Amino acid sequence: MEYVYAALILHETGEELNEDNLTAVLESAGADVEESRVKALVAALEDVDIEEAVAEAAAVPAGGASGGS
Amino acid sequence: MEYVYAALILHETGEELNEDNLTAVLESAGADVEESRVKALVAALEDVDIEEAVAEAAAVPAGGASGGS
Amino acid sequence: MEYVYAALILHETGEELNEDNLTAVLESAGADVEESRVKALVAALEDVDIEEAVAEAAAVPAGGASGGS
Amino acid sequence: MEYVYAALILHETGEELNEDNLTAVLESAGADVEESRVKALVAALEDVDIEEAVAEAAAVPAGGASGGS
Amino acid sequence: MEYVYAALILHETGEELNEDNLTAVLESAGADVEESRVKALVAALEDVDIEEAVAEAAAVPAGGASGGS
Amino acid sequence: MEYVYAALILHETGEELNEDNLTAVLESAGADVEESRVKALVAALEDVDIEEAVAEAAAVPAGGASGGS
Amino acid sequence: MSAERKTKTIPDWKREEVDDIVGMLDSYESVGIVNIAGIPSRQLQDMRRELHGSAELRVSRNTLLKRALAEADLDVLSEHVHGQVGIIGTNDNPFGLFKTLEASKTPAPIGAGEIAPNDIVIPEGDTGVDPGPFVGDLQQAGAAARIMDGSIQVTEDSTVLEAGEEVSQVLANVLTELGIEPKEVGLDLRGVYSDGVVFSPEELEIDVDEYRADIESAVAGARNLSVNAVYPTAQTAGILLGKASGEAKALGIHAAIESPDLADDLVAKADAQLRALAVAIDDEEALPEELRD
Repeated sequence: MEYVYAALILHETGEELNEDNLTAVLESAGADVEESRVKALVAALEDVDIEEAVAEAAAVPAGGASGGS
Repeated sequence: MEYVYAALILHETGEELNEDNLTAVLESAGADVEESRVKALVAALEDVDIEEAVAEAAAVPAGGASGGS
Repeated sequence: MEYVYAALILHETGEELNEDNLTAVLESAGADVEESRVKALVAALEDVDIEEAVAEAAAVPAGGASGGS
Repeated sequence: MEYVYAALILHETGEELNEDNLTAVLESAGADVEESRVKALVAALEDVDIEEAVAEAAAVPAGGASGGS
Repeated sequence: MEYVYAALILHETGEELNEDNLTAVLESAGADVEESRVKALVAALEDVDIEEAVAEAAAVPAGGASGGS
Repeated sequence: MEYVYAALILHETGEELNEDNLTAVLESAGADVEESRVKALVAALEDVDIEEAVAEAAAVPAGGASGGS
Repeated sequence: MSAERKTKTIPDWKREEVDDIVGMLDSYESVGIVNIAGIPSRQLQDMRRELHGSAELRVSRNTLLKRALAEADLDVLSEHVHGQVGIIGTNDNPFGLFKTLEASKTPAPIGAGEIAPNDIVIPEGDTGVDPGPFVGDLQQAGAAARIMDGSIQVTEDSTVLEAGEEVSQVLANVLTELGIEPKEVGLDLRGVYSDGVVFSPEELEIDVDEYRADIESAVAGARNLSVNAVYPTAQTAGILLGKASGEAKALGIHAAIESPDLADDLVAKADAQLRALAVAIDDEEALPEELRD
């Protein structure tokens, strides 16, 4: 999930969400960065309104401790 | 929220969650890092089982991926 | 099920949802295509707002399956 | 989402879930296929028991999808 | 949590939410005040509409939240 | 609500919840302290298990926490 | 002047009693006047014993009480000294004293001719009384009663007398037979003086539940603020982590990010969409068997 977190950090700091920046964040955290995943992530997020997608998570009521995992 | 995301990246990559590492991740993303907030986060997370906190969140519906991509 | 997925792919790529396109997708996946089912599906979807129908599924908890790290 | 749909079509038709097959399905539907996403998806699904993932999702009461199951 | 309560008291009494005032409240309650946490709190609340942030339910994942002090 | 916050601070710092301490906290925050309210609060909280109330508040999504006095 | 003259004329025992009461008034943080009318002396003894350690009750002649109050600069309480009263002193605060006194009240039977202090209700249920004339008494008293399953039953909660009305002989008998004690007997606080303020009983009645609710709401509000302002505390750090991971997951699923952590969810989402679409399709023939209703 670190790739997605990296994207979210860049989104918060307002930096461009590109392969270089993502790679830099991941490497700074000591991750073995796979180029293709970075590429795929950038592609997947290309037309996505991150703000909105994240807001959707917040909209979900904080359900009870269903099942637990 | 970038501070929290940074903590989660470190958790995923297995790096130690300390002030230096958090600062490094945040700086790599171009953030103006406030030392006090980094400190406060590290302190607050001291006794938290991150695995568990994340798992609990996962047990809650991850929210509407409405609209499709 | 593959017929319906094929329809969903075409919906996403924005291609016309017609018998030829559906058949092409199914055949590319190695399916034995039944012409009558393709016809029935195309006809049935004519009056369906796929966007809307699919959006409803967004409310479905993505949970359950999670757990993994 | 078309990448995921394509993977599920292949799963249904019993074809191997590899990059070539995924690409073929997507191209047949007129998609601009990004190699990196195909790669990432194949890797992501490697350890996933699709049957089980679907079954588990189905076990969760379907939110908005009123009526039918 | 006492830091947050202290902020809320100041908010209610209409006093300025700065490091000095926060420290004064915390000390009056016999707390060992950590300067960095006070700083972090002031920083975190800088652009926050407290009224709103208090009223808005935080997405709470399952009970777990208890415990800690 | 500042009276209640003051009580919660004392609860967190482990100080005794008495009139003097409550008054000190409130005055440190610049509040005009009404002695009778302090008295009433102390008396009322004698019968409230704050620990339990805190835990309960944590379990229940915070909803429209506002309102209060 | 006149007070001086009085001082001279009262007998020594009264002088001592007044001094004694003044001493008591001076030794407590809060002092109040309580109504003790209608409390049998044995019960009063019990109450005094029960209060021991938290409050002291003192009974004396009203004239002496008033004199003592005046000498202790507590004239403000004198208006409450009438009828059968006592003085109560405590180091608890007035709210606490009120609570203690309320809690010490005990139920007592009510007799014919007395005025109901509150609504009197005969609850639904089996009276345990064998069929007989009692059913008529119950009905006469205003209760919905009849004979069922071999005994007299009250078929619904019946308010047989409203507050302020007089208890009839029939009702008094019925209540006695049923063991219903509608009165609350105890020390009734008329007023308390503490730190320069006189509190009336109405002011002292606190709703503990409301305070408890306020505590919960304050805690919830603080937690909301902590999470929404992203100021992590030991209590909210877990919530923030959960929130952040939930956001990542939502984004991942929304954007169909091909991550091993999301693969299950993406497959589940596709399946859910498939089923949702199937529901929107009327023609069964167009659907595979698995998706038909």
